[in-house]
Amino acid sequence: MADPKRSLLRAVLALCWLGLWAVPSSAAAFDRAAFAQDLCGDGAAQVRGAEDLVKAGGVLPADDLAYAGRLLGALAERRLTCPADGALLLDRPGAPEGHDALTSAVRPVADARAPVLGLRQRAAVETARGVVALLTGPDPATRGAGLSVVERRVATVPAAVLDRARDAETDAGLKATIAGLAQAAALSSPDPARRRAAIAAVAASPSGAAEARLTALKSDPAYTADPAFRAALDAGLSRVTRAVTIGDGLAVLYNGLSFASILFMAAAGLAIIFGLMGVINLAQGEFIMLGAYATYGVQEAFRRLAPGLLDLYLVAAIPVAFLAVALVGIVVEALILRHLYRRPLMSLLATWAVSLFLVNLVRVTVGTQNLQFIMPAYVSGGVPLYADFVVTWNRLFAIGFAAATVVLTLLILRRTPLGLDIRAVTQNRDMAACLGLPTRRVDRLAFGLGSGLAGLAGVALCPIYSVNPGMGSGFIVDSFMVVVLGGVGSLLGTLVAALGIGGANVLIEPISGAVAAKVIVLVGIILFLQRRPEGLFAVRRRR
Amino acid sequence: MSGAVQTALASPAGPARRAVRDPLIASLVGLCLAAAAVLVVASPAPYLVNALGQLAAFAILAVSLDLVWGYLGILSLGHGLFFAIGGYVCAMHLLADGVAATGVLPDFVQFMGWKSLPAYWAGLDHSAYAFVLALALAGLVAFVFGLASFRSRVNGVYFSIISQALVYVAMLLMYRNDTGLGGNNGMTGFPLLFGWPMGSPGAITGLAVAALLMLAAVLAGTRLLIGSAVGRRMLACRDDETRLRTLGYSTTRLKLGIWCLSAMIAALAGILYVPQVGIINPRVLAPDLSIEIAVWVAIGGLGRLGGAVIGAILVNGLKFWLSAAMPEAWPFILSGLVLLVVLVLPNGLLDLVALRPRPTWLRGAR
Amino acid sequence: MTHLTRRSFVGTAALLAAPALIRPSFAADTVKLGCLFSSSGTMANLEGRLNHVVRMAADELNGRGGVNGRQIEVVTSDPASDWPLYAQVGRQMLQQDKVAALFGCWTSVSRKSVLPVVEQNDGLLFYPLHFEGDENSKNVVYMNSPPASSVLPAVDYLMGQDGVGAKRFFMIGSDYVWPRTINKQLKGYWKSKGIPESAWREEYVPFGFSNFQTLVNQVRSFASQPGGQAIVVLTVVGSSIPDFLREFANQGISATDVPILGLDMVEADLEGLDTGKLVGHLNCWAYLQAAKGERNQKFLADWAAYVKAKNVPFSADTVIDPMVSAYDSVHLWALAAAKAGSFAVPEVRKAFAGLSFDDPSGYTLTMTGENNYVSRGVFIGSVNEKRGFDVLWQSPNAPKPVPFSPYG
Amino acid sequence: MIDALTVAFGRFTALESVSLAVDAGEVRAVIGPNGAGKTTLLDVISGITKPVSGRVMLGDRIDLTQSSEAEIAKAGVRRKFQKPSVFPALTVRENLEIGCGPALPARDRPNRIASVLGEIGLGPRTEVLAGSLAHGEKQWLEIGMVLAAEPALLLLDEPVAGLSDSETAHTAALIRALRRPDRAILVIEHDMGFVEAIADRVTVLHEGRTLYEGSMAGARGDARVIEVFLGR
Repeated sequence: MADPKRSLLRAVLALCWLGLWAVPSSAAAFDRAAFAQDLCGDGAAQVRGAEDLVKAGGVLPADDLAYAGRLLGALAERRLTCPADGALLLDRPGAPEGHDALTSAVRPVADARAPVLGLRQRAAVETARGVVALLTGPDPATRGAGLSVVERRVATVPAAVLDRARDAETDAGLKATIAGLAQAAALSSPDPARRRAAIAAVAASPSGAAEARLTALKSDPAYTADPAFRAALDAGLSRVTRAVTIGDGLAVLYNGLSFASILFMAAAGLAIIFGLMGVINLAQGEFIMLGAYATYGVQEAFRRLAPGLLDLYLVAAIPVAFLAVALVGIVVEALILRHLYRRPLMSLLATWAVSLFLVNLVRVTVGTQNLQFIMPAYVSGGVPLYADFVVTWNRLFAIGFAAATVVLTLLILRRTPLGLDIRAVTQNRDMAACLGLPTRRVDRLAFGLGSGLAGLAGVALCPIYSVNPGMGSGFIVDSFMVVVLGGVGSLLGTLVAALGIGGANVLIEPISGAVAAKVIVLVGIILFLQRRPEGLFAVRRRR
Repeated sequence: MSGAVQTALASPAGPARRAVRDPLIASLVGLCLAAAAVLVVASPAPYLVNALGQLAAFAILAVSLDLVWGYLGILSLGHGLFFAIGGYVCAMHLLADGVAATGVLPDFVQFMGWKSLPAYWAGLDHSAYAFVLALALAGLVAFVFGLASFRSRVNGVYFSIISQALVYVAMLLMYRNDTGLGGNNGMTGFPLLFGWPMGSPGAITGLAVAALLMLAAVLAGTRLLIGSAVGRRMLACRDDETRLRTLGYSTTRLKLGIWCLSAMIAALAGILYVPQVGIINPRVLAPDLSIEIAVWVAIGGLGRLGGAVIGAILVNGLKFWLSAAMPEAWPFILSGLVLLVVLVLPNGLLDLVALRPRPTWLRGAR
Repeated sequence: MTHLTRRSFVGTAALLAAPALIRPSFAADTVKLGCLFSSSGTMANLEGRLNHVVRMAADELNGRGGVNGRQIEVVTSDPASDWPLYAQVGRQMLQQDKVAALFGCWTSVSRKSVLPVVEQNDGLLFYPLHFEGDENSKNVVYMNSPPASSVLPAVDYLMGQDGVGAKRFFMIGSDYVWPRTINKQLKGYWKSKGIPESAWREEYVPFGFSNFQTLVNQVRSFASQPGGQAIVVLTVVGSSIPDFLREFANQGISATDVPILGLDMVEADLEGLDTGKLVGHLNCWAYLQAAKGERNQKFLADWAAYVKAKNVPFSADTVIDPMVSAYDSVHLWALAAAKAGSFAVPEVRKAFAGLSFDDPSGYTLTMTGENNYVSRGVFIGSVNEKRGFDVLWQSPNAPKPVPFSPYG
Repeated sequence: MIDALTVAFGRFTALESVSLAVDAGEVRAVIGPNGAGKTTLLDVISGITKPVSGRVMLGDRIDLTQSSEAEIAKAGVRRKFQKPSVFPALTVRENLEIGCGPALPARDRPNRIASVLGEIGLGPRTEVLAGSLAHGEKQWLEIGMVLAAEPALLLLDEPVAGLSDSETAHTAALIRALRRPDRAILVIEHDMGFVEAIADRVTVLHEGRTLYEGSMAGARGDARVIEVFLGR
């Protein structure tokens, strides 16, 4: 099935390969219909079409590239359908009619096939789209996005594409990056100087992949033959290795910190309710769940009332979740726990019943499925910071959230009249009552504060975990361990314990696996508490 | 910040009624014996027999918790661990026995790629050894944990929380496939019970009768204990441990002894439970189940052995019935029942029966 | 006996008798089918749907006049994701309600829990999930595929030229028998293809695990090692699936870098995720919602109508493989009962041989009578932007199931 | 007997270098305003609180700061708590039986219990649950419990707090009757009239330090004592 038009294209490509720049690019070199046919063909044809485009990317005229880009985009987004003759571009997937790829004429989508991309095809299409974006993108952002795709698959992109992009680039930053990439692409160049420059260029953006690429060069004959090459490679490799090690260390630190902030958020409310009031609130996990559902409620309200501000719903949910869950907590306190302050073990059972009730109430009223959250840009994705260390926004959100919670809670407890009242009542209830403090009201507010903090935890967890009625049950043992280990009544102790447990888990996990890590940490805490029941930071007191 | 915590450390204001002169226990013991006799004579539907046998096992478990919680003021949220030890050893016995009889290795052993049962299973096909091992193991674990806790005076809610962590750790461990006892799937497919095919009416009735007789024995035994001088010290320790210590008693030893005894009774319940349901898996180690045991005790009547039995039978009987009859309503009924008991009937459902008026000192407590 | 004792005796007797009292008495013109799916607890979100599907299938059959002249009555329950309770309720349904067949269980452990009960009572359990295989009870109908006939084709596809030419494998699973069995069989399969042991890694996490940062870091560094294209074979279950996918996407690894083959991943796991960054990851089942054909269109429409009419608390436009498997199993049972002209389990079992049913997937399900396995087709799905799966590949026919794997 | 005792709770120092010697046969009263450290002193002697430094010697050999509560009790030290600490779930007789201590053989108990019952005057209420006794009766029962073990050192923490005048007089008589040559009694009390009625010597504590030691009459004359305590 040799297609003469494609043979011609191949010939042009071959010429390009040889670096014969003199050949003028012409419209005849790129057959739009054949390209469309390729994309509508089977998997092999799709790959061929995309790869051929990439190879020709150095010389094709911009309008051909733009045409190819439209088709490729439509294919990736399932907006390309293939009737028997040609290809149709749809405005949205599943639309009843589309524009003919070649003539732009509007035609109905009847009896058309919508090809699904396999992984190999998807990779090829992605690369081709990246090349098109890099070469024809109207603004630096688009071209930058294209560049980052090309960067990931630089091995499949010919030097001509990079050279053309570098020469055409107007943005200085992008231009430098492309130049570096072009330089790095020359790792197997016959020119020793270019090769050494390529090594340096690869080493300049260290990653695990870069390390693997450089390590592979150690078996190159030049490594033994050429001392300069050897020195360059050794230097580059040690630089990359060091950077990767540092990056991995940062990742461990970040993972530990993010796990610790989740633990802290889950435990902070408990530190107030259990630490200051002595109530074992087994419904704390469910309060977290309610916080997450309140967040969902805010999202839905925004969707209905202010769709334009939808991205801000997470921020708006902070006070809503706090107040809503605090209210639930106050109701629980007023109806149930108020009667049980002298019977802590009974309050434990009562809160267990409350948790059972809340889980099932949500299950029956909202359903058991995971809630659908829209993830605004500030909590989805991440940015590679150094080597392989990626800062993921959702975890950073949680870390920031936890930090803010620490500060705010300490301020409330130490600097506000309510905090003073809470501390007075919890230290000496009778004396506080004698001094005219409304102890009942203070209890209620303190419980509300602790519940509200659980609600905040629910907001912080939305971008990280799946939200469903059962999500709270996983937190209860861990958060009690945090509070007790930290020392009852000490919010700072809770913080330190969360950091310690989070860090220990993350450090042990790669060595022993996730299960054993958790077991080891918990056993450690149990042993410690049996030696020192008052925890890390409790004051010695009369017993 | 010490006020609230001191409240938390105080012993539970449990009821102080004297179980010793309690006609309830005698009646329950009689009822168990009568029920066992009825099972043998009338042989009702196997499903009912089996359900009754399971309820008896749960009742034993509830009594074991009531012994430490109601009479010693120690709320264990980890009693599922001892129940599971009994259950696991019993399951190992049944499987080892099956291997000895049929020569077919259990599927999880085949899955682990082992050619025979591991060495530590040696002798488990002997019932007496397995029985002693189950109780001894539960006692030993309880002893080590109790010694560490009671010596450093871990009390009240702290003990509850730490025991909950203990059972949680055990659950994580047993869920690990590499731990070697069937992982998540646990152990199942027991072929024989003393030579009878498992699930035959004879085996089912035998198990239920054994469970009922054991319940009667446990009730009678614990009643004797409660009525003795040791029982009086337990109540004293529950209400004021410091006082008892300053009178020259080693409360650590007292608590440790009762704690180990309670663990062994819980293991006994596990031994009786597993052959009746035909499966053991780490789910019994879930912290929730251990809390539920406390719920049975509280609903029936804390500090009353008879209350524990009634609570366990009532809650589990309702659960068996409602999870088929009114699946949606069961969790709401259970939570409502707990709140009702905690708020209105501090002595559990036995308050409704009002065997005798509440002591005056209890009315004062809020 | 004292007054009190009498009272508690009466109470206990009433309690024990109660289950029999509250159920409608056995009517001559109905036949009962029992469901063992949890509507509360950890499995509720998945299993809960299946109760309704069984009801829907029964309604369909009743509309056609029932089976053998009897109307079907579906008895549901809530074992509350509590494994021993499955056995308990199953025993009750077989002995008290005299159900003709049970439809139930999702997890392996719940099946293992019910297995002795159906064997002792000679009942029939239709099990709608794909599972670890290596089991063949005459009392269980295995509606879905054991690994050798579903997972291996999918892995083959990924290793082949149509897939990504995968050479290296990172296996991440929940720590229990299904993932471990799959991985064991995969390793045996790779060994038989001469792939060295250094080409794979195996990690297990506890149930409900959600902190996948460290593991995703490890996947990244595994993938950057030389030796060829790496893929992730994901056998975590439940809430771990969306949590893993989220972390994977957030760390910027796309399907074209390292594809994930999520063996337990269904549409319901993508609820609540932004799948834009997950496009291209794969799953593999005997049915996908995107399956072509009128039978599937009708099934989807029927389900949506049923959800609306009965106010079912699940999504009207999400259909997952086990739902179809449960639907199929009711029809298979009805076909067998009609063929046998009886509801007695031994008769029905004999009638399985040679049975066939055209199910929504587009394939024709068949049973041979050699075992209680059902031949199903194989689909490989690819995650799309709309929280669903596109059909990437499907087997030309329904391969014969292999209960016992030849690979380890 | 008590030597340079210092006790601290966190940053708060409850006792600072307190020294005190109580002789056998003596009734010693420790008085002082709230927070002076009186109850802490008893806590240290009975082993409930461990001091930062210092020793509490019983006789020549036993350092109570190194012993557990049960060991201290076995050595013959008994304490009556400020809040009446009886076991509410047990009857009066059972309370006294436990009060006899683990060492006393069972056959000797009935006699001991009978004699104590006579001393504290609760004979008619033997089978009543301690939880339902009146406040004064609880105080006496607790004194009975600590007496049942025939202690060598008796620590009484505010034995007449909350009692009526007639009950106080009854208690004072009871304590005077308890004096024996081989027994030391240490009483903490606010009620000056009561202290004067029972004590041989008094020790005045103030803010964790010893302010005065000597006769009650001397204390009434001491300027510093008057200033911090009596003179208000």
